[in-house]
Amino acid sequence: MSRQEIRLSGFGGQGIMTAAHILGKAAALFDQRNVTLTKSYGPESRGGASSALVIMADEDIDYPLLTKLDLLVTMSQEAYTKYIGELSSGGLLIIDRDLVQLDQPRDDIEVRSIPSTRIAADELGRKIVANIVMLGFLAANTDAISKDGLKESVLKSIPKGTEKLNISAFETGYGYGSQ
Amino acid sequence: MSRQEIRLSGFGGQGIMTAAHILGKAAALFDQRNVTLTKSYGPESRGGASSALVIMADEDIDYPLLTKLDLLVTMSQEAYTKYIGELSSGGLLIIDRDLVQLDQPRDDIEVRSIPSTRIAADELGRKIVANIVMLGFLAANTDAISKDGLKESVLKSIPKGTEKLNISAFETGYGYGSQ
Amino acid sequence: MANNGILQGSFFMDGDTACAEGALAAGCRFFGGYPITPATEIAERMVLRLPQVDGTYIQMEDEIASMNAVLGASWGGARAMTATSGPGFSLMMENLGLGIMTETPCVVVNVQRGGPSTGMPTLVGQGDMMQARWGSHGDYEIIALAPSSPQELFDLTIRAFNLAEKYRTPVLVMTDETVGHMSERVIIPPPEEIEHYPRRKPDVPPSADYLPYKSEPNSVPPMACAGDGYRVHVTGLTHNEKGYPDTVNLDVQQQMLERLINKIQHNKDDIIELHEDQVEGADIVVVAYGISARTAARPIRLAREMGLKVGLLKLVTVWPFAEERIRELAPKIKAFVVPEINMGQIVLEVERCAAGQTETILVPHAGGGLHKTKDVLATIKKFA
Amino acid sequence: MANNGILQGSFFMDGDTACAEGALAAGCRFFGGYPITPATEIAERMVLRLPQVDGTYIQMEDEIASMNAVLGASWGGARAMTATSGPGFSLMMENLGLGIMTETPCVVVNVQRGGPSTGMPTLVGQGDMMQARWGSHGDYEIIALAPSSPQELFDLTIRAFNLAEKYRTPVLVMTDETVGHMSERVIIPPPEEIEHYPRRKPDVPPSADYLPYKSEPNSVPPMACAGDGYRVHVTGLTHNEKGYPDTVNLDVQQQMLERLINKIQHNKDDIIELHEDQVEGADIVVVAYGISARTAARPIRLAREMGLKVGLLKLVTVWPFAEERIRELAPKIKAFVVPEINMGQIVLEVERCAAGQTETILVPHAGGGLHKTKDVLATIKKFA
Amino acid sequence: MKLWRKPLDQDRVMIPHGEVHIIIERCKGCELCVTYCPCDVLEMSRIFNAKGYSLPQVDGSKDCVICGLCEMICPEFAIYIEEVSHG
Amino acid sequence: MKLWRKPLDQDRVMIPHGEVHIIIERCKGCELCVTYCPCDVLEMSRIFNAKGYSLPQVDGSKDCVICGLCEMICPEFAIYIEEVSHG
Amino acid sequence: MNEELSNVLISKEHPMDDYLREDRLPHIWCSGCGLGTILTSFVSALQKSGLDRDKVAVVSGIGCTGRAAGYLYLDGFHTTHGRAIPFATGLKLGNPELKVVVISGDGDLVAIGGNHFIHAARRNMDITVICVNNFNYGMTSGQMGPTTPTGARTSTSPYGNHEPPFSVPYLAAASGATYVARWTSLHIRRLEDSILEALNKKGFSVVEIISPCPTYYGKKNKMGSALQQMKYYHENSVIRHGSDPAESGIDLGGEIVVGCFINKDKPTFLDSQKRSV
Amino acid sequence: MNEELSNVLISKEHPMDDYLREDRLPHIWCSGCGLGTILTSFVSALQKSGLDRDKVAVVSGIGCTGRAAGYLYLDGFHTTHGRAIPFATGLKLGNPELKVVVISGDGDLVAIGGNHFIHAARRNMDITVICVNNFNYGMTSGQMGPTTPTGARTSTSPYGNHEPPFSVPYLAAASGATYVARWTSLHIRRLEDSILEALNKKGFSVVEIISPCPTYYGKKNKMGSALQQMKYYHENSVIRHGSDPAESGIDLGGEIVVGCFINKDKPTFLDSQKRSV
Ligand SMILES: Cc1ncc(C[n+]2csc(CCOP(=O)(O)OP(=O)(O)O)c2C)c(N)n1
Ligand SMILES: Cc1ncc(C[n+]2csc(CCOP(=O)(O)OP(=O)(O)O)c2C)c(N)n1
Ligand code: SF4
Ligand code: SF4
Ligand code: SF4
Ligand code: SF4
Ligand code: SF4
Ligand code: SF4
Ligand SMILES: [Mg+2]
Ligand SMILES: [Mg+2]
Repeated sequence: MSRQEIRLSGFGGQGIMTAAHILGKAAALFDQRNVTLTKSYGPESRGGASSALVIMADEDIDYPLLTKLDLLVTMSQEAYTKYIGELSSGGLLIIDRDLVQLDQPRDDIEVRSIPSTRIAADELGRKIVANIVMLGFLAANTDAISKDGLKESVLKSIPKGTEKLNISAFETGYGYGSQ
Repeated sequence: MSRQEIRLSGFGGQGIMTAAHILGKAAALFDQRNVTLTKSYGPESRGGASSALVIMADEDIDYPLLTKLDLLVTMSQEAYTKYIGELSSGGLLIIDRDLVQLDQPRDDIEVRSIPSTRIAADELGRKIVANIVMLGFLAANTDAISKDGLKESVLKSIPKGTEKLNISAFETGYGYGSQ
Repeated sequence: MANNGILQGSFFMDGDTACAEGALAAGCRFFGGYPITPATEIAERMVLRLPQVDGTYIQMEDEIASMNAVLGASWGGARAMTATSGPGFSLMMENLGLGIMTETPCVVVNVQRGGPSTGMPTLVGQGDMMQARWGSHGDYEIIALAPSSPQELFDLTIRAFNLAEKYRTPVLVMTDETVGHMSERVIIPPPEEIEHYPRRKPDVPPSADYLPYKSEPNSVPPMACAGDGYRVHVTGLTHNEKGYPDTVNLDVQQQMLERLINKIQHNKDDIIELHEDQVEGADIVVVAYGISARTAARPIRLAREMGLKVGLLKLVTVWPFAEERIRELAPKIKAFVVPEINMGQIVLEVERCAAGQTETILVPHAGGGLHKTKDVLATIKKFA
Repeated sequence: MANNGILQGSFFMDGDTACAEGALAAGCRFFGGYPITPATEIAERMVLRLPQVDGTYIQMEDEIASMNAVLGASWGGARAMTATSGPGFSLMMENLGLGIMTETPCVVVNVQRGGPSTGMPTLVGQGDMMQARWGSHGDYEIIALAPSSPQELFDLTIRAFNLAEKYRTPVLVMTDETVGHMSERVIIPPPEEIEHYPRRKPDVPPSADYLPYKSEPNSVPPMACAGDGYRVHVTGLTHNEKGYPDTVNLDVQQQMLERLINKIQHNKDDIIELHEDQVEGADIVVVAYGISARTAARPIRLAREMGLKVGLLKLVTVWPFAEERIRELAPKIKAFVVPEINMGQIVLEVERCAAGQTETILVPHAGGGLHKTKDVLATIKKFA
Repeated sequence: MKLWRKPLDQDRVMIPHGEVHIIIERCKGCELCVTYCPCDVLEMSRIFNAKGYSLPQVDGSKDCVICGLCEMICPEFAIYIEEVSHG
Repeated sequence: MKLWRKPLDQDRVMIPHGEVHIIIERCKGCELCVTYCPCDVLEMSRIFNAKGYSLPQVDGSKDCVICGLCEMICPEFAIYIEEVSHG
Repeated sequence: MNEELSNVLISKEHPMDDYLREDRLPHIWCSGCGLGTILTSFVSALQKSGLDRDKVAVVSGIGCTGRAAGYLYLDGFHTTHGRAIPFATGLKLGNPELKVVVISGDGDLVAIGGNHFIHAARRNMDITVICVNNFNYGMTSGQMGPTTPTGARTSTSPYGNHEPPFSVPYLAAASGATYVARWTSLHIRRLEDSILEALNKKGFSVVEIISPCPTYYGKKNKMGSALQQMKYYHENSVIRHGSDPAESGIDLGGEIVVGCFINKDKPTFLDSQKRSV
Repeated sequence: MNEELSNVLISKEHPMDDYLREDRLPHIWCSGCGLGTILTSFVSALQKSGLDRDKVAVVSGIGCTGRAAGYLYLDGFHTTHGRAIPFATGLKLGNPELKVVVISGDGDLVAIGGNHFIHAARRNMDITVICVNNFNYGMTSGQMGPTTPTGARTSTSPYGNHEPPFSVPYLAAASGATYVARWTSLHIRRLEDSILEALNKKGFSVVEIISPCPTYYGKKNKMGSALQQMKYYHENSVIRHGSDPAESGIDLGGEIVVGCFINKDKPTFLDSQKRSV
């Protein structure tokens, strides 16, 4: 499988960076692919938009930044507005449906949506795992990453004692995506 | 008159630098010659040897350091030892005879001596004008500098209120040299 | 983690973290620093990890203090490092000079950001490359390495420590925000596979025979540290072989300075590491370093696909400069193309060494981002 | 002394004193410094003299503070200066960059001594010439002048102030211990003969129309100072035309940086001052600056007496470098001979611009003294 | 999530002694004004601005006494009071 | 000016309780030892060293009580006392 | 989406905008950060001071607090990290007509900038310094610094800070400052008064303001929301005007002594310089 | 030339030579400078301390005092101007077995090096600092500095210094030092005792020594000979152990309070670091 570029985006506090790291780690260490993760730093890393780009490839990754965005995951309106234009034709857009209004409709892309924050808050009781829910949903919607690798990566990346919560978040997201 | 090089030397506190400055100023401003004065700085400017080189010429002075020493004035044994080797053949050596023992006799140079410190202390009552006595003596012993210019320069370079003392020091030295 | 506290295996980590882990693997046991974007993560990793290997972290009051603490720690016997970015690097310049003059092994990492001045703190730049060579007053030679990925940042940090010991001198790791903040797979080999150049201690017992600044041509004298019993004297003044100040003797100055310079200049073969890719037979040689060597790979690939003969000469060691190799290549090619995230720094050296034998073309970038593939490609095409 | 407190007439004074008097004659009314050999005499003169012309002297706690105080004073409306030597110059590097970035006119004098590090504090060196160009992090251009005598130090200090105002930038006077400590005749012309380039104030009233960092190509925007009513905002961050930080916009960075560079690069004709002596038709051109240009005069004279065709190209302005002139001369001559009191700095630029069209030969000196006539002469003879 | 829509009608706020003005784009929903209003005049709404911060509003049953505290405490220069003559 | 010449004979200093030793090259003639010797044992001589500093000597009429002060106060490590058994 | 804010007027401008570069708002500070409130207090004090706004210049270093100079519609200088005070010194001496105010962070002023702080205090330089102490380096993501209380966690004191902190008022006092006060960002009225006093003081005046950094320091030390952190500081402070600055150290969880500690008259740098020549 | 010294033995070696790099003597200090005597006191204290000489390192900055490290036959580091303390900090942390002593001048330690001084004191870094205060910058020919008394003349205060000086003990105390004393160079016995105490103290200990610089400061201020200047300081000093460091300022011509002002125990940097992890 050749180069794939995935952007995860949202706002500060949603765990976008963590999710990106888990994703990158899954691909690099479990799927054994070449992976480059870069983060967008604002003038300062406080509040506002948060975004990371995960590039996965079987060959070496020379150019480490965006060349052609295949998949955009976004969990905020601001990020959606900022990045939707980057998504290439035929690309996939994944959104948190409660947080993003598709006010720039495109018919050359596919869209999947999930109320990940609501699920995290209402079903799982912890809003902060919305990012993991989203990762599960992502796994269900792309071949770019193996479900097992991603799950493994989630487990290896979270604080001790939160395994159950996170795995159930992941599976909930995955289940939602496989419906 | 072509390039002349004069070194004044002694130890810290004898006013060697002041004397050199007066000499340089006399040649530059009163005799209207080109003059370059450089000082030797030790690792630190406290105690020890003190020395300055005055170069006077009618043409431009390109190389500002020693090329051929014409005249060495020295008021300490240490400085004598250090610089006597520099004096060119046919050069003139002027010493304070109480402070310098000529333990490296040379027959290719001329020597004039004066007990300038003793004169300053005993005849003039102020040891610190030994340097001015020496300047007077210097004026009497060389054509490199005009007596009037040097005297003028002394007057322009000393603290107010000490004119009489300094002029008499100068004249005493000059007189001693003209005997 | 191996039981000595050093990581081992495959990791997904950012460049800054890899740098810290490289330092630890190289035996670094002292870090003195002051936070600055985008180098802070190195310090943050070190403060967590050093206690696990019996090392010491101290956050100093500024970068001047950091640089001095590193020199002190090195004389205390520790492998020591600091990490900073442009503004802090500028502040270190005086005492980097002290490190060079006193021949103190240590590593200084500069995670370059956009400049000048406070500039673009969170974005990439390569604007401190000439400063690395010339930023401190007076004459000296320096070793500077430029990694292109977290793995290389890990590897070159280790190499930096070894070069520092071998040549008794501060070594610079000139990385940048992109490499520092980018995460990739980093493989940490088992300890026995990690090169370790130990500090060379005197081979004579404490006595007058030990000359800490002994002046054999190109030589690097062994180093007795404080507490070793040699009662060394170390000064930033011009000094003789004993290390005693002698600030009015021109011969002492010349001997000292020549050795300081020659120990690096005359060992360039050992110090300079170049990665060459299809350089032989190329019409165009792209000369690049750090992240720019990596972004250049793409336009080079595209150019080759168009049938152009393009080679890549990657300067892993930027200083001392690969003068001989450039001179050798110049008459054989049509142009050197030099993409840098600055307005032209290393390109000046390339141009000098090309000596009019070929064109030398800069592809500048004012900073804050990487070169666009098309910009480098266009230049290659123009001169091929 | 003229009744405005400025000296007039012929004086016998050392270079440091001449520098201070030049500053005063140029309208300098603020000096912030920290003592260091061999620049201290400038401060000592300023503290005596400034009160006589209603100016302010302050001895700061270090050179970092000195540099910043100078920048602040300039924004307060004063012509401001500091003077230092190698170690202090290194400490100023970060905030010299702030001055460049914020386009703050001021003058920094470096009375060079033997380096690196504390080196030879009381003896001459020319080892900070590349640092003058590259010592601060990030990209920039700088103006640096190099005097060869107390008279020139006086004259060039005045010129430095005028260039600083004209190009809104710090200007360096790169002198050395020999010139600083040597006494010669210095002629101070009457005030009306002294060039005075006044600070260019905005020609619009306080309003949004005034853009303190307006980006017209190669332009130098006028400067409103604090208290002028324009309520300027000044930052070392990458900034737009208003002076507001914009640290993520690459276009802003590029525009800003290009203007900073071009305002100097594109005005080289105005800035660069060269003194040429028998350069046309020469076989050998000696390229030198500062005290070395002066010591070179003697071997050149001797060589000419031997019938050799030797010219002297004296770089009064060292930075920006006289690239075009070197390129022009290279194909016409047998060699450039470059005596420097360092191990090879400006010679690298000469070599680069010679582009292989002729030989470029360094006559190095480790510092602490001047070149011996015979060393320079031997090199000239060898290549003539 | 609710996004704010349009300004209130002028006449709807003639009742209190002080009129509360909000600059929507600036507010970061920190709740300082709400917390420290001595008369509990303010409350957090369920309305968000474009950056996703929820905004304060006035509890119609309370009267603003123009103590100025909300204005002084707001870190964003996002709220201020204007006195109105009794309608 | 007098330059120092040769060491004293050993036997000439057997009288005092403490023997005064001088390192001639180091002394800078500061007179601290002379000034602070509590027993006025020391005095400045008219003898100068090579650098032109005049040197201290012992007033033969006084006895050094080995208080150690001169040794402690000398800035040049140029003077010290050795105890001698009564001769 | 159909709801609207109740009983408020929607506006675009704020009465203080005249003092602000409103084209740069909203500012970059985090929601709930104490800095915004402090800026309000400053503007308010400035309004009351009667100072000619064209003759007031603000100088900042680098840091979150350091952005203050960039939001005020005054002559503003955003210098380098730690160097606000020497820049301000030059500015004041370059144009003594100016009222020069330094607004900067604890790290800027007493970590890297500590030397300038004590020397300007010693000289009794004619400037006002507002030091916002949030117990960490906010701008670089919350590292420990010289004001971090012993035991506190930050990104570079993951095991709890083992260094003792400075007391800013004590340091200022020992160095010679003529006016030294401390408040928290929630003491809005008293803070405003204190800033006003400082602005009107001749010589080196210092107001330290304890301020929450909810994003880093608050989070790492589990202080709850921004609001809770701000409240905590306020509630744990005790006003002790005139108390000995030596007694003003801040322990983790301990009381925070606030008030005006020093307010004395002595010749300023400019006064004594004038007198000396 | 025919005379010889009376009743003295001519020697080539001194009992303290073992502690000195005697191949570098005579030192560069001026005749009558207080520095030599201070070095003697230091050697004497060191001899009594029982410290293993191979484990004692001396660090100096640049200045006349800064040459001290170069005359002691110990591991010696002559660093850059102002940076002795951070270098010493690294040295101590690089090898905690060492006893690290900083000997440097007032300018070095509290002008350019002031920040390092207060931060090391704050951290209670395990080093001893001997600060020789000669009220000016001797090495660069006698400029004013932050310890120069108001009114004193120096080469950069030709009209009389118009700045107030720091009190080194007060600054040390306010920053957190555990041992703070001041003596003059003529208090040879007490000074030796005090240095000994400082050497044996855990944590940051400071001994300030008022010392004549006859060549510059003494001359400019018409204090007579070196001897007279030294005597003057000694005679104008009053011993007040335990007195408030805030009361230790030095006025031109006024009394010089000496004694041990602070001697307390608190965890050192290394202790508390060890404890924290
Ligand atoms: C020379 C230099 N070193 C380090 C930095 C990085 N830096 C920027 S702000 C800052 C600290 C900010 O802390 P503080 O002054 O307390 O301000 P705050 O952000 O907490 O308001 C640091 C270390 C820099 N910009 N320049
Ligand atoms: C960075 C730097 N600035 C300035 C100097 C010049 N300098 C050398 S020693 C000194 C001051 C010495 O004063 P102090 O520390 O009091 O020592 P003293 O000579 O009085 O013993 C100065 C300013 C320097 N060497 N380095
Ligand atoms: S002005 Fe006072 S009473 Fe009115 S809303 Fe604001 S805080 Fe409440
Ligand atoms: S205080 Fe200001 S920012 Fe905070 S909620 Fe109220 S209006 Fe919004
Ligand atoms: S030891 Fe005491 S008594 Fe003896 S000479 Fe020395 S000072 Fe005098
Ligand atoms: S104290 Fe020492 S240096 Fe001074 S006179 Fe006595 S022996 Fe000589
Ligand atoms: S990081 Fe902390 S100090 Fe900075 S703006 Fe955010 S809350 Fe405020
Ligand atoms: S200049 Fe002053 S401090 Fe330096 S050695 Fe001489 S007397 Fe001592
Ligand atoms: Mg802070
Ligand atoms: Mg001193």
